[in-house]
Amino acid sequence: MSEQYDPNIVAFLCNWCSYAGADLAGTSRTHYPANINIIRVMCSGRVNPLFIINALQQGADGVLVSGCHPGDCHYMEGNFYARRRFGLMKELLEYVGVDPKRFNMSWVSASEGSKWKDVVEDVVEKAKEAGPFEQFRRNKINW
Amino acid sequence: MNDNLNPYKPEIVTVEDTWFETQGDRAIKTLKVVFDDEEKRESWEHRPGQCAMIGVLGVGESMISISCSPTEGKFLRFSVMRAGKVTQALHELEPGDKMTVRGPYGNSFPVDDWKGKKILTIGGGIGQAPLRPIIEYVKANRGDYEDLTMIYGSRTSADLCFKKEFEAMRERDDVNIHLSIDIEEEGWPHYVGFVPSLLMEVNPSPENTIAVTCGPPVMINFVLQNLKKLNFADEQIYTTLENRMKCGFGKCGRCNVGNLYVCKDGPVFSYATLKAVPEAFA
Amino acid sequence: MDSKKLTKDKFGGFIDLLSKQKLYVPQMAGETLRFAPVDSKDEVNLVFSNTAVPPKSVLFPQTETLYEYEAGGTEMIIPEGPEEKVLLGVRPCDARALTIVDKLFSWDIDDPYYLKKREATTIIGLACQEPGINCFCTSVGGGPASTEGLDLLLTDLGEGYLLQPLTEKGEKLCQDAGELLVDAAGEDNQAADKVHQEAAEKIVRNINVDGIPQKLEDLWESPLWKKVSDACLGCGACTFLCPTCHCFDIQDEMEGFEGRRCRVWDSCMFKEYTLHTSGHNPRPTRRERTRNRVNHKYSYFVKNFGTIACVGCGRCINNCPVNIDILDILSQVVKEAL
Amino acid sequence: MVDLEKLKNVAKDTVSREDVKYLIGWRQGTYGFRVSPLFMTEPEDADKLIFSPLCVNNLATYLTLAEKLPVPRGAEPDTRKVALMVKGCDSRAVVQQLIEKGIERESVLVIGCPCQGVLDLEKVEEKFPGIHSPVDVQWGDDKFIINLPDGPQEVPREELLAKKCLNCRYPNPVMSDVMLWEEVEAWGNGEYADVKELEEKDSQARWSFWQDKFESCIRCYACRNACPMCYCEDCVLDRLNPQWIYRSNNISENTVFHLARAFHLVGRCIECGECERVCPMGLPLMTLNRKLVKEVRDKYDFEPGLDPESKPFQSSYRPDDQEDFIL
Amino acid sequence: MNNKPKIGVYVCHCGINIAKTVDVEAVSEFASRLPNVKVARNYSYMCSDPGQLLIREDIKNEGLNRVVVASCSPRMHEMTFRKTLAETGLNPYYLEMANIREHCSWVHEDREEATEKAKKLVFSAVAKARLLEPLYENEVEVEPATLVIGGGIAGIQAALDIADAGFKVYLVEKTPSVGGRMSQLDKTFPTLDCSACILTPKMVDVASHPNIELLAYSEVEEISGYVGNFEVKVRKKARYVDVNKCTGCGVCSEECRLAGRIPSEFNAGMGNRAAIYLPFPQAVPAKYTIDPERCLMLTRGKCGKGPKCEAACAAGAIDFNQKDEIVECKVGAIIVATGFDVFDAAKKPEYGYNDYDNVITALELERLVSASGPTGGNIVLGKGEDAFVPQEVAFISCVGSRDKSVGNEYCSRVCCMYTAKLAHLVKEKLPEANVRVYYMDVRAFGKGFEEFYDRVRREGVRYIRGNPSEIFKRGDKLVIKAEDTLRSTPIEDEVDLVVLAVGLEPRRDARQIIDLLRLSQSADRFYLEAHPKLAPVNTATDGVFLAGCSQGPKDIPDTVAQAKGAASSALVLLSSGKVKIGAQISFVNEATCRGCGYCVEICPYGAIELVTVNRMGNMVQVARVNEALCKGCGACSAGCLSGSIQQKSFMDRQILPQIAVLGGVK
Ligand SMILES: Cc1cc2nc3c(=O)[nH]c(=O)nc-3n(C[C@H](O)[C@H](O)[C@H](O)COP(=O)(O)OP(=O)(O)OC[C@H]3O[C@@H](n4cnc5c(N)ncnc54)[C@H](O)[C@@H]3O)c2cc1C
Ligand SMILES: Cc1cc2nc3c(=O)[nH]c(=O)nc-3n(C[C@H](O)[C@H](O)[C@H](O)COP(=O)(O)OP(=O)(O)OC[C@H]3O[C@@H](n4cnc5c(N)ncnc54)[C@H](O)[C@@H]3O)c2cc1C
Ligand code: SF4
Ligand code: SF4
Ligand code: SF4
Ligand code: SF4
Ligand code: SF4
Ligand code: SF4
Repeated sequence: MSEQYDPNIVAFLCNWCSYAGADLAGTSRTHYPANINIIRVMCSGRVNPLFIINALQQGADGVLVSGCHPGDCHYMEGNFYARRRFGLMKELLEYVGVDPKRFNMSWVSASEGSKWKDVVEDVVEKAKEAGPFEQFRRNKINW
Repeated sequence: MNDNLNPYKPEIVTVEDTWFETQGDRAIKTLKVVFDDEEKRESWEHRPGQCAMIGVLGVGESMISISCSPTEGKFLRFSVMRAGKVTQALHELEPGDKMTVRGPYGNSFPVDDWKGKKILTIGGGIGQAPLRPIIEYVKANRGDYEDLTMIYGSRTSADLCFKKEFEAMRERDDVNIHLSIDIEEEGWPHYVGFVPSLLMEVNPSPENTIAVTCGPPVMINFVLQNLKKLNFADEQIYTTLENRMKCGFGKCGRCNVGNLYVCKDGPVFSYATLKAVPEAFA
Repeated sequence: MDSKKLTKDKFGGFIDLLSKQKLYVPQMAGETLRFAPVDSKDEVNLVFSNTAVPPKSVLFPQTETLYEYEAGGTEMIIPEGPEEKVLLGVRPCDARALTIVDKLFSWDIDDPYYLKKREATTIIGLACQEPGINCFCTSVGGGPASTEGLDLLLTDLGEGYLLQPLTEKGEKLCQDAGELLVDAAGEDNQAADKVHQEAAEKIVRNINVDGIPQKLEDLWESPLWKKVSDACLGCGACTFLCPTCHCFDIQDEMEGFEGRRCRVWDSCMFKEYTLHTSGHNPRPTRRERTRNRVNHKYSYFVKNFGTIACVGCGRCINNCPVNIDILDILSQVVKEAL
Repeated sequence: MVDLEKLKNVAKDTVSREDVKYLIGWRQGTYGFRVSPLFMTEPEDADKLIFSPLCVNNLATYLTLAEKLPVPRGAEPDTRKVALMVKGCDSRAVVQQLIEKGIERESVLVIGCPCQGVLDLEKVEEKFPGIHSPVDVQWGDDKFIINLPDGPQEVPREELLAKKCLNCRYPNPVMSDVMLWEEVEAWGNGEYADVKELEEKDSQARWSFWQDKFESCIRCYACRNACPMCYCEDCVLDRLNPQWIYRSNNISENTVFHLARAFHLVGRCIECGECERVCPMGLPLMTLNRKLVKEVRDKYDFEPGLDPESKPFQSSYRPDDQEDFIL
Repeated sequence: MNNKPKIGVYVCHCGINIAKTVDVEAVSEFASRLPNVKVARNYSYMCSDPGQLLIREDIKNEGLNRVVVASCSPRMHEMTFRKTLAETGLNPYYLEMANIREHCSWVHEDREEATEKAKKLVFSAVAKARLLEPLYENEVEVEPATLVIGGGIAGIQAALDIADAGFKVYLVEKTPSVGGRMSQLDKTFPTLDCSACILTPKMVDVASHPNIELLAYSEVEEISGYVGNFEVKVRKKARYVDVNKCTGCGVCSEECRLAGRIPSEFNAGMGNRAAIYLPFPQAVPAKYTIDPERCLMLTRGKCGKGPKCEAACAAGAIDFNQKDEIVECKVGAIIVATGFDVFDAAKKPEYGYNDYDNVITALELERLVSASGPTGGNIVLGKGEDAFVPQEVAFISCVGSRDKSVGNEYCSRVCCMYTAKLAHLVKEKLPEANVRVYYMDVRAFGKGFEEFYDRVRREGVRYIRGNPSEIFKRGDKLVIKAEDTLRSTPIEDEVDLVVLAVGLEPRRDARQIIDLLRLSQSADRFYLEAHPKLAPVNTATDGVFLAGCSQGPKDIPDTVAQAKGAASSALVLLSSGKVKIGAQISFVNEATCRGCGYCVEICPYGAIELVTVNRMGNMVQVARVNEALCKGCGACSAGCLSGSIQQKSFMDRQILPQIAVLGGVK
């Protein structure tokens, strides 16, 4: 991959833990790569698994879903559903040959600002290794 | 490719004025538009009953009746009920916005053949849109026609399309207007009940009369039955049909009733023609 | 022009000649055979049976951009005109189908996208020698060596091909081939006739289409339609793969600010095909849809264009997962109407 | 062993019942090795019924495929039962439909047909090409007896067994109101050679495998329509607002269609193989679905379509579901 | 939504917090060119009064109908700006925020990079904003009454607090009397006050309080509705005694043919009662009850020549024809205080609880040492001739607690201290006895606990660290086999009495309440609180609170404290009289819903149910959301295959454009 390549990552964060954790990273002025673009949802359980495929289709090089640690979900169970859905979505994507480095899920609590930074760095690093996503990106080449 | 001969390529028009005819989930909004291309503005011709594919780039196109008569001026009017994706986008348009128009499509009401006759229109809901041009055409050529009677109904008074225009028309004494609503409402001075029953109430004479009806499929069916009861001959009855459409000129399939294509052979049909097509009343 | 002969050793040269334009031949795509542009000339091989997807996919592609635009813009850019193409190895039935589709696409208003491609395309047919088990072209006005819709017909004579130029395009091709071809001898022509006749004799399935349009009309309300459509899954395989089916949908697709309006294949066997947004559906069940499919081919098209819109390729029979067999339906129609 | 007499008698009795709308079974097709679903309303039709290695179709699809027409005011909707012949795999579809309330228990009458494995149509047509007249096929011990026009032929079972049957673990209906004959012994071990083979390839090779397939898909949606588990009134993949995928045919939209459909079938696909069978383009769709079947079974200890009382997989979780993939 | 979206974008400098790293000018310039954006501005502090004024003015003058604020986290100021919108009459949910501070300027250094990202985030917010829909917060009235389930000390305390505040309470107790476990205790650690002395007055208060309707010997049968509006059905079981007539004299019980032949639950089986009985002398209500499972009349239809109790009752209160009665009530809040069961010692067979009479549980010892107990407070074991007074007494702690092998990993929190208490009481009553305690650790964390533990040791109670592996009989004696782990020496200890300090477990019938209220269980199977730290008395179900040991083992002071907490939480609801229902909740498109019920199963709050609707003459099932119960997590919508259930403000069609933008549209 070229040095220039700057991966583009779409992240879905639950409002109560991970989004708050990312906020904390901000208030603590923790620096991390700018490749991550956050979409706020109320709960990781809200993240429709088709969002993942859609994000890849619409130009993301990597996707991250992040929620509360098991047992800490603001809505009690949402992250358990998310875990099951994404575990399988990951298997599926991997199986058709999408680099597993592109899809990540994390538990980040509201107090884990520094973990958030680590996660972002990790995810960006992985996406860099995987290179630009082209396999089924929707773009004019396909028209 | 010669773009001008490409029937899929629409013209750009500018929305000049818009207003809501009715409110609610399935609101009806009227859009008055003019062609950006001056040449097109001049050369455009349509007849009452024809329709056009209108659309928004990036959203899609829908077939909509041209709800004005060519006698009204160098503009087009469409009255659109919000139903799905395209009509939603059309509803978002405001004066100054651009949209696309191609057409005109379909046949038209043979209004010139009807000269010297009495005209009776029977409409329901948004079905009044294709009937409006007839009324306007007759009004513009009032001397050429005998009586003009209009029967029109909707569910509630709030769902009546073109209400203001009817009020204005009431001032004239050369148009007979009969309005109805389905459900009793306080302060409603006119008929309460379904359009087919109002038709029986009005009890028009078939003599030298052309009856034109448009509205929801059930209404049309009952109106046709009642017109027969009133002794209208098949040739005296006209209606317009509606079917899902994509191209507008007989290529994409789907709008056929039997071997007839609504977009080409219709949307205007005389009852005499339709009766021969079993699918029309399936 | 008289027939020519191409010996198999010159076949490579002939392909070179055709490759000056964009050349399409039947090739495997995934698990199935369909017309695709030739990347490497060595791939060209004409021994295959008929393609799963008919060659309409080249002239009337499954997805076709009508024009492109920018969101909020007013410019519509129509894609560049079509390239010159050659389709090699088209079956006579599929070529006949094109003449049927031509009628629709030039009906009152010309469809420039289709017609221009049609014009820019040379169609080289290959006479059938091994008809499929459900072929019935001979019942609907065609045959294994029918020439309608072709510019040039090839017949495999074993050691070489007999070339029958049928149109100016075909003749020009033969002229361009020059040295590669020799004039066909009388026995070559006879051999070809024999091949054609033998093939025709191999066709087993048939139907007498006389009077079917009228019979269909009479049977509009017959319980037959329910019976023959009960098992239909509404999958649309029969229509997507039919060489004469031509229905399409028009859709707007956006990629960021750039958009296009395109047309995509559609099928009358789908429930959405006629569904109004209001929820009303004039063809609410598979009964009405099946009836429409058969009527469209064997009645409406006949009324509007004077020809049956079926060429007897048998694809709908071969591909229907529940064995809905148009010949079976038609024979029931004949029986019922009696 | 298959007892056609009993089958016919049961069918006659069933369609004579007042509370039964029709019975769906199989009948010989119009040519060769084809069969067609038979919608039987009259006892006389019983003679058309067959049960043989040709009966590959999963008739459970029709339970949810029947269009519900508007019922005119004043009229009562027809709530009579539909009787249905099922093989083992088919019965799992019925159970799964019950689990997710696609149908009601009172609305079906399930006639169980223990099954010894059906034919792979493609293989048998390839082996015996060009046969016009309808062919009768029977089960023999470990073989198929194929009664061709010019005399019977015996073919070892493995040679012609349909892919879905090679590894069948539920040849006996898991649920039925009537069981037509004795149950057979299951032979499958639940391993999927095709999935395994693909798993062992590298990522690049896997993608090129699927790219090739997805590219050749014509998006006719036959796979979806034939699937007994795909019966949403209004499939999200058809919807215009929001529009998840465009209708145009290209690798991007096609791939997303297949991934989305496969994902919607997680913990629901009962491996009847209909999608793959009906695909006119020959896409190996079961190789995709079975991957998830396998994951769900091995990692989440769940199999769909076995117990009508069970909770749907997609709407349940276990606190100890695997999570080694989480950062 | 008829109007074309007209969006105003407001980019905040946040002093230099944002402006230092993000080129706010460039961002607002970029925003001004986005589709549907009518105005785009940047300003030093959007949240300040002048900042908000800017937005309000634009809404008025420019006719804006959507607002995007690009500033700090929405978790910080979403409320602020929603109010700003509302003040102009614009629906507050027409607001979308782009977090360009916490998620951008503060975490990225490169100005160019940060600016580009800020643009993207703003674009994403605009893409969503154009599809926002107006939402409305609903309010529902709160029924000014509370249901308390369980009449132990927790339930009693909660009921009294709420009743004292002037609200109606329905207190439902399953057994014939309130009091719960506490009424079975003799003294309470660490202060050793007499349990009955402090409890009885409260029990009496409950019975006589004008705001409390005591429904003893009753069970909740059905609960429907939602916060503020629960509808409850309570089954008042037949006592076969007319409580209005019964004077509590007790002659009936003495006369009963089965008198003294039925083990008394109250005495934990250490004493006996009749078929018509008062559980214990201080029982409230002080009314007799016939045990329907034992009474000869009720089980066999015949009792000698006629029921003796009936003959004996001067008040004529006995009524064998009495039927269960269903009481219906409406309440705004519910407190669950169903307490605990003690561990079933038989599950540790090595301790021989089932085999040896002189292996007893602590609860049984409580009854033995109690003055109101079967022995009048004398520690005597065995009956008649076999009666003896134990000399060597051993306690074994942690029986059924901290023990994975029986599925209880948790600490029961009270056993260490009640062991010390009981050891002390044994010592007090039998000063000659040798008392030892086999223990793993001693947990004496509470106020005065350590001191008490110290005192007991000083009184001569021996603490042996070791977990007995086996108890067997040798002659008259029980032998405890253990290892003293401090000394690493094996022990075989001969004793007369073994007391098992059984742990606390969830009620065996806990499921019943879970199903009624859709509560969850934590890993220890006690009811799960909404948040272990910040909402320890709340549950996931709004308006349902937990008190006492139903939530987890605790001692009486903690129980009372939690009961008061639950009471005050309920009072907050009741006294405000209204509850707000969130606006960003889910709704179902009934036209596409396939009625599969996935969402119903998924919803952690039981907010969705399947209902039958008429779809053009066909009766079909579709999901329906109860707006008062939905908390807007959206888990349902991600699980719905047909995309029919959507969460307002987070609909698929609102999120997809965000993905498109962030995915890389230029
Ligand atoms: C001849 C004719 C005249 C009409 N005149 C008017 C009119 O004056 N005013 C008015 O409000 N409506 C009129 N309609 C109906 C109008 O075309 C549909 O309501 C509209 O296409 C719905 O489009 P949508 O994109 O909003 O719905 P979506 O559900 O988002 O799109 C579905 C697509 O299906 C097609 N479609 C769906 N329903 C219909 C339908 N009933 N008719 C035709 N195509 C349909 C369209 O191509 C549409 O783009 C007319 C239809 C016909 C055929
Ligand atoms: C042997 C032993 C000794 C103890 N000694 C002490 C001590 O010295 N000091 C101390 O502070 N703590 C002590 N405790 C702890 C003390 O008993 C508890 O803290 C206290 O009883 C908890 O009260 P509660 O109201 O939560 O539960 P409980 O006392 O169990 O009361 C629950 C009530 O709810 C009723 N109920 C249950 N289910 C239902 C239903 N479905 N419907 C209606 N009613 C229902 C029950 O009948 C019961 O009346 C001791 C515990 C034990 C086991
Ligand atoms: S292929 Fe067969 S099942 Fe599919 S739509 Fe056609 S007739 Fe119906
Ligand atoms: S209708 Fe069937 S046989 Fe006829 S051309 Fe089409 S696919 Fe071929
Ligand atoms: S049946 Fe085959 S070709 Fe048709 S959509 Fe499915 S995979 Fe594609
Ligand atoms: S793909 Fe999904 S939405 Fe579509 S029909 Fe199947 S299950 Fe329903
Ligand atoms: S999950 Fe979706 S389809 Fe199923 S019941 Fe709920 S809303 Fe309806
Ligand atoms: S959003 Fe959450 S709380 Fe609301 S109905 Fe859906 S799952 Fe239940």
